[in-house]
Amino acid sequence: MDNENKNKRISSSEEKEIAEKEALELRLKKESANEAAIASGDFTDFDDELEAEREEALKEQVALNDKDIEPDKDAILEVRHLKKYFVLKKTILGKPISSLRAVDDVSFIVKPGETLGIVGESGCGKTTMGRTVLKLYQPTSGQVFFEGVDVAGMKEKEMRALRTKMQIVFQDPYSSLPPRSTVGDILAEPVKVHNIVPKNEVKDYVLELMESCGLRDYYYERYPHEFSGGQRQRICIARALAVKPKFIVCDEPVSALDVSIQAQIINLLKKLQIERGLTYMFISHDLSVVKYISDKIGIMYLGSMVEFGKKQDIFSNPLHPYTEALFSAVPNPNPDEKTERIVLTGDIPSPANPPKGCKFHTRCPKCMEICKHVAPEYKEHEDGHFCACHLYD
Amino acid sequence: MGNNSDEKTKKVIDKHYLSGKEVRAIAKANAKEMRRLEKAKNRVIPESEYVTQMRDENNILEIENLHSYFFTDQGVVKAVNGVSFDIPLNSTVGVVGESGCGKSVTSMSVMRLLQGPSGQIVEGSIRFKAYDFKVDPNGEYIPVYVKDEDGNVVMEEELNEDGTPRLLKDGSPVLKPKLMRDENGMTVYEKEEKVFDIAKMPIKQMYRLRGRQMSMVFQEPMTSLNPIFTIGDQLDEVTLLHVPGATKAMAKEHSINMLNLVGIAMPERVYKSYPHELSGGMRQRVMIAMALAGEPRLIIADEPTTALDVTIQAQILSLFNDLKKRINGSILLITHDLGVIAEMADYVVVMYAGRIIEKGTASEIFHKPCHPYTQGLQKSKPTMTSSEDKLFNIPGNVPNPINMPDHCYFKERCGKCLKKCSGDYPEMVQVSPTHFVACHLYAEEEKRG
Amino acid sequence: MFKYILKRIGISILILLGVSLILYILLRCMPTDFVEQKILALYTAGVDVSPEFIEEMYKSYGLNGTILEGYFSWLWNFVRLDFGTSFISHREVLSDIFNPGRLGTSFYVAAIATVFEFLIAIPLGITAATHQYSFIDYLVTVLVLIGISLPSFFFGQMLKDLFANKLGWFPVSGMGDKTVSLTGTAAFIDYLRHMFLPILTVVILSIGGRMRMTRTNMLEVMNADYIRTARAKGLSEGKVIYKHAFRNTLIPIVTGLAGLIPSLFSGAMITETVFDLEGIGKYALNAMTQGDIPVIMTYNMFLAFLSVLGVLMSDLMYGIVDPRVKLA
Amino acid sequence: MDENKNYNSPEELLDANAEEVKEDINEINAGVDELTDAEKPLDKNVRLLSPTRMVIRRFLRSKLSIAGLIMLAALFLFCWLGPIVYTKWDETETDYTVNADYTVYEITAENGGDTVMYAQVVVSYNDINKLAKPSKNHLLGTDEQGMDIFTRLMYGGRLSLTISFLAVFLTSALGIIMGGLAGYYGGAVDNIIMRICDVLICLPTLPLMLIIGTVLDSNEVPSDYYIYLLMGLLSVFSWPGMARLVRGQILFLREQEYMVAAEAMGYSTPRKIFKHLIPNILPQILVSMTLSLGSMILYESTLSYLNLGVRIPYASWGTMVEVISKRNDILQNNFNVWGPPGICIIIAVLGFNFIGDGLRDALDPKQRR
Repeated sequence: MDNENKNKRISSSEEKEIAEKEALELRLKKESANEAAIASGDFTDFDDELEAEREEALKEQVALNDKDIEPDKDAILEVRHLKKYFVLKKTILGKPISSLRAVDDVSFIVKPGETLGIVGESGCGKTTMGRTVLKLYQPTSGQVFFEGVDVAGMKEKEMRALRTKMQIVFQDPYSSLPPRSTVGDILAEPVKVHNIVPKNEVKDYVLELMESCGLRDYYYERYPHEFSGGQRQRICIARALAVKPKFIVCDEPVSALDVSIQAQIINLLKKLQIERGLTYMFISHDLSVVKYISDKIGIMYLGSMVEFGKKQDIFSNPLHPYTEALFSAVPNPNPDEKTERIVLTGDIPSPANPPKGCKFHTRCPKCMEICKHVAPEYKEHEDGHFCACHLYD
Repeated sequence: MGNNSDEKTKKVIDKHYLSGKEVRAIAKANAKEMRRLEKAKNRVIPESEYVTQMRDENNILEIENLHSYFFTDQGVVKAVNGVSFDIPLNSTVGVVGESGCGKSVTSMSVMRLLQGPSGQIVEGSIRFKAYDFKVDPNGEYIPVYVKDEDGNVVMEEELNEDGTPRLLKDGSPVLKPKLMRDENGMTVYEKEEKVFDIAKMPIKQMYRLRGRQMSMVFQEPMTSLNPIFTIGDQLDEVTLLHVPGATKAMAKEHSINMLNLVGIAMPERVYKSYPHELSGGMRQRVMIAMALAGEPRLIIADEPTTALDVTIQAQILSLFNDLKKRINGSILLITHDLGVIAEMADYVVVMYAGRIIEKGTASEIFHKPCHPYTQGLQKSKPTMTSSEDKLFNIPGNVPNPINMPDHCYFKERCGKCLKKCSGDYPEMVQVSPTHFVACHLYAEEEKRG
Repeated sequence: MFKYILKRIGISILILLGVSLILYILLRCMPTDFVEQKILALYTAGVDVSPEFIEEMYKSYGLNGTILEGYFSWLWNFVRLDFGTSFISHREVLSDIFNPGRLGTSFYVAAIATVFEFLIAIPLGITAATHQYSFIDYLVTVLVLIGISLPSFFFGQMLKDLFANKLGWFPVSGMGDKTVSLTGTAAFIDYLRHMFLPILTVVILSIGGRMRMTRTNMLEVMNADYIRTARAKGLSEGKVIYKHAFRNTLIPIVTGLAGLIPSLFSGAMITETVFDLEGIGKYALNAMTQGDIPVIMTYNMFLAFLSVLGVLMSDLMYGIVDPRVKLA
Repeated sequence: MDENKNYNSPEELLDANAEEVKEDINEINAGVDELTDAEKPLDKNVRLLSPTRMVIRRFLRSKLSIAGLIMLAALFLFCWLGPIVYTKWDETETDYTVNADYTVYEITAENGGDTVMYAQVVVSYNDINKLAKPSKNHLLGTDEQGMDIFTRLMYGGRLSLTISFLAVFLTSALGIIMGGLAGYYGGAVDNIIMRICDVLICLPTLPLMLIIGTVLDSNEVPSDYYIYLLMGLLSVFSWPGMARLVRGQILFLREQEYMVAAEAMGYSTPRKIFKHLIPNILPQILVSMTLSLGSMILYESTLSYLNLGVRIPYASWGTMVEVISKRNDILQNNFNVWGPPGICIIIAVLGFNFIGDGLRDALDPKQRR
């Protein structure tokens, strides 16, 4: 009996080995078949899952390789292979089953005094990225260097001191101010907490700050609900400036505002940038606004950066079909100029379940066979002009 | 920290806030006014009191001196304060303005959808040319009968349930007038053109106009559909309500046609789904289908693309432009986006703080804006083609329309102020046959020239 | 769906274990000789309690071991549906509590009261919501607040005093006229006459909460965008309210129905005592004031089971009634 | 202005326009970023309600809130000032005036064929003045023990109200701490606390209190602080409601951008909780506390009615009503014994409910009117 059992066990482990070997062989075969398919352009027997796995492994490898490279000395912010996944479902033990890839392997550099514009539609992960860069969300992986220091791995206590250097202005001027504090309290609190100025100068400092943001001194004792959206946004900007930051993430600061007020806020931001030497990351869905304020522009789609470059390059020579479509989607305020526009078909896919291959292929007017299976590589095409599209392979 | 300065700010605040006495006075006055208006809304009056004539036969809607107020604790908000404009037949009129300018309240007033009791139409008239079923004194629709060349009504045999002709006792068949039927086999009823003054109509009469004569597409597609009914149910409802004698099957067919019309790829599937299963763009298409289902003569689109993404907005705009050619009706488009207006509208109305400050054809407004506000608005919008270093901006804030001054509301923000601007509110001045502006700059000119 | 239910049942069992642990610890807070005394007191009062019974009692409740030991021995008995024997009636608790007559009385009172509660509260709540700030709304609000402010014992006694003692329209207490033997319809009418006041008490006390819930829900729905859409379609106000708004309000009402399971079977302790109805509530109250431990434990576990069941059922109902909710 | 000029083509018009625009920009941009005084008048024109006045205004709009305030004010004055002014009787003082009960029996007797009626009067002397009808001496009469009901009403009120306040504060404190922990920290802490909540919510309150009553009885807790202990234990079991409210609010507020802003400001955790979260959930807590004051009074009186609360000779409203559960004759004949305490309970609960309802409406941010 015992012997038999033993035999069985041995044979089963042998079988296992053989099975593993076979699987490996099959895998290698498939991999080479995939490679051949990519080379030939015939995707009939393409194994999408394997390709996805391969790409994932490749990404990790690249991130690992880049990990020890010294951060750019000239940059105020350097983001490397930043990922932020939100777990949607997990097992009882807390192991994630499915997750939403809000930011999926994004890298870029911002130099001091510049404005980086981030453009994308809802669900593209632009807001998540803004918050992850500030470590308001803990990044899933990747590095964020702020003035050469990796913020991503920092402890909360260390981070608290660094918060004075990087600030954020939110989209909704209504929910971003505490309803039960006066404007004075809102602006004075950070100054007091971080000891920006001596205690007896706090009020003067705040009043000065208010003036530079276009707020009247008698607003000091008023409550946020008494103000219009534009004035609230000025308060938000003043609050962000109160701790004398170097870098501000502007998360759609003007999209909830009226046109005439939008212009005021944009001009204010520009004025403050010159006066205080600020660096902005300006997140918006409105291309015309981004174009107006930015030096560099990054365009995001479903968590990935699809194009990145200097403003002039992007506007004069948009590479990615999505960028082109975005440009032409902006309504033209000239009734006599009816331009033919590229209307993208279909809806934005859910970021929880993005399409295989190139994420944009479901809506792309220039979609090719390879796009449906292989994700394009994000690479530099011209000097400082990055793009992820098979059209330029 | 000077005590003195603290006290000063305190005083300013006290003046800034309303006192308890004032608040009570406001509340009392409001309650009285609201009660009166609510009563007027529900009273029963003969049709003659709200049937009128159009000023111009080419218009489908004429708004004249409309005042819609909100009675709040802080005072009466004059959201719409003397607005007049026309919507010509088969055209698109765009109303543009910033938040709080009263553009949405205007559209809600046209539909009589203001949330009572605080929101009320106080004054003015909204004349709408309806083309509706004629009713006999019993309130029944009058069917159309088939007539021969001589104009006599054609008679036909009445049938029994089994399909055999019904016979009189003497063996001769029972005759009845032959009903006119359309291609679906539906009875055709007589229709007539009638002009209603919507502002004076009892609210119950509005049921005849809403959905059938005028319909609305709202800003928020995510919340504007009832979450517990399927898309099909909600679409069918319109047909069943407005087509006399419609059956469930016909309604379904019609609904699916409508879904096809608004460019939904799989209408059968969408028909069966619930709103939460669709994306924002799809829901807005469904809303448009619903607005079209009753074949109305006027569609009011209240910021139909504001809540959507740029690429989806482009889809919806091109859908609207496509529909404009296909449907037989006018569109009233409300938006804050000049670009959207430029793409869609034939005529443009610019509103500011509850009043119209400029109106004219689209090209007049875009190429020859007269009012400093319109000019400023256009210049402050960064465009894809412009490349100025500094964006133009209008200083100051959009005023809160409580206790408005008598002079021009834009005066405080205007860079071209005249002495006169501190005087009365400027009258509408005609600068071209179709172009009007409310600004003292042009009143001067008119006198001079 | 099936997995979801299994998971929920698992959680429910955990909750019940927690409840039982708390109850058992409370029980053990009594000094052991207290139990002895209680039983002896009953013995001297003429209740037939044998020493063997005391012995059995100690064993089944583990009163002589450590708390944990005791808990598990009690739990083991409980799981086997061996609830022990009542001190007072000296009968099996299982048959004593779940006596059809007892459970039935409580159930009838609660069920009839619930039907009336819904029939009155929902229309009134809707009317109040659709006529917000009107006189009706005001009146309903006042009635609601009065209803939830009444102490049941006082209100029950007041009704009894007024309708039974003073006016003599209804019998003072009890389940039926014991002086005469009635049959058929007459007996039924007599039964109804006895039940009227208790039911009235329960209805008036519970109607307020239901009305308020309906009103709040309805108000929320009436302010929703899709109600405006329905109006814009040309639906009459009645259809807007009763088709579009009411259907949405119905969701919490229907799921709330499942939450009523506990109150249907648990009996109204105070009301039953005031009107001297032989229901489960009165029985339990009696047991509790006399320290009848087996009955107390079983009754409380029964209630906990019912409320866990109620929560589970109402969550399941959500999945059925509301198309937006997917149970997973 | 050149509005009447004729343009040959749209381009020309556009160009002309563009130039004009440039001029305007220069013209108007001068002084744009500085504060223009232009803004002032319109801004000043609009006078708003201060936040406090807005709440007060909404609160006082409802006549019910005012009614509630008056009811409670009267009750508090009665209970706390009353015993100071009206000192004729003490809480536990028995009226030992001997009083006589006259009972008249009719006796019929046969007297030579005639039926004659006699009246027999039986005089029985009570050594205490019990169940006296209202009189000058006893404004609301006396109870079974011959104690003055009016006086006991005042003392009972003190006790009932005090106990309820204490219980509500204890419940709320527990609820806020537990809910705050669960909401702020989330994860495992949240999970454990919420499961405890589930368990406690499944415990039937009234039966549970009865068991606790039995336990306290068995441990021979002195009746002086018996009720305090009982209500304290009630609080221990009834905090989940408050905890769920606080947790929900915190979860909601945490998503609000101003809390993200506080995080971005690098504030410490205590500052975030106590300066930013708690003040913003205080209104909801206040409403819930007011409403639960009402239900606590109901609980206290119910427990007292079930003979679990305040023990005689001490008074509480519930205890004072309790007599009638055993004596149908008192229920029938002596409304002055059980009516007034019952009415006091109703007034107190109603008062708190009126105020709570008014506060809820006043603090509801969704209310627009």
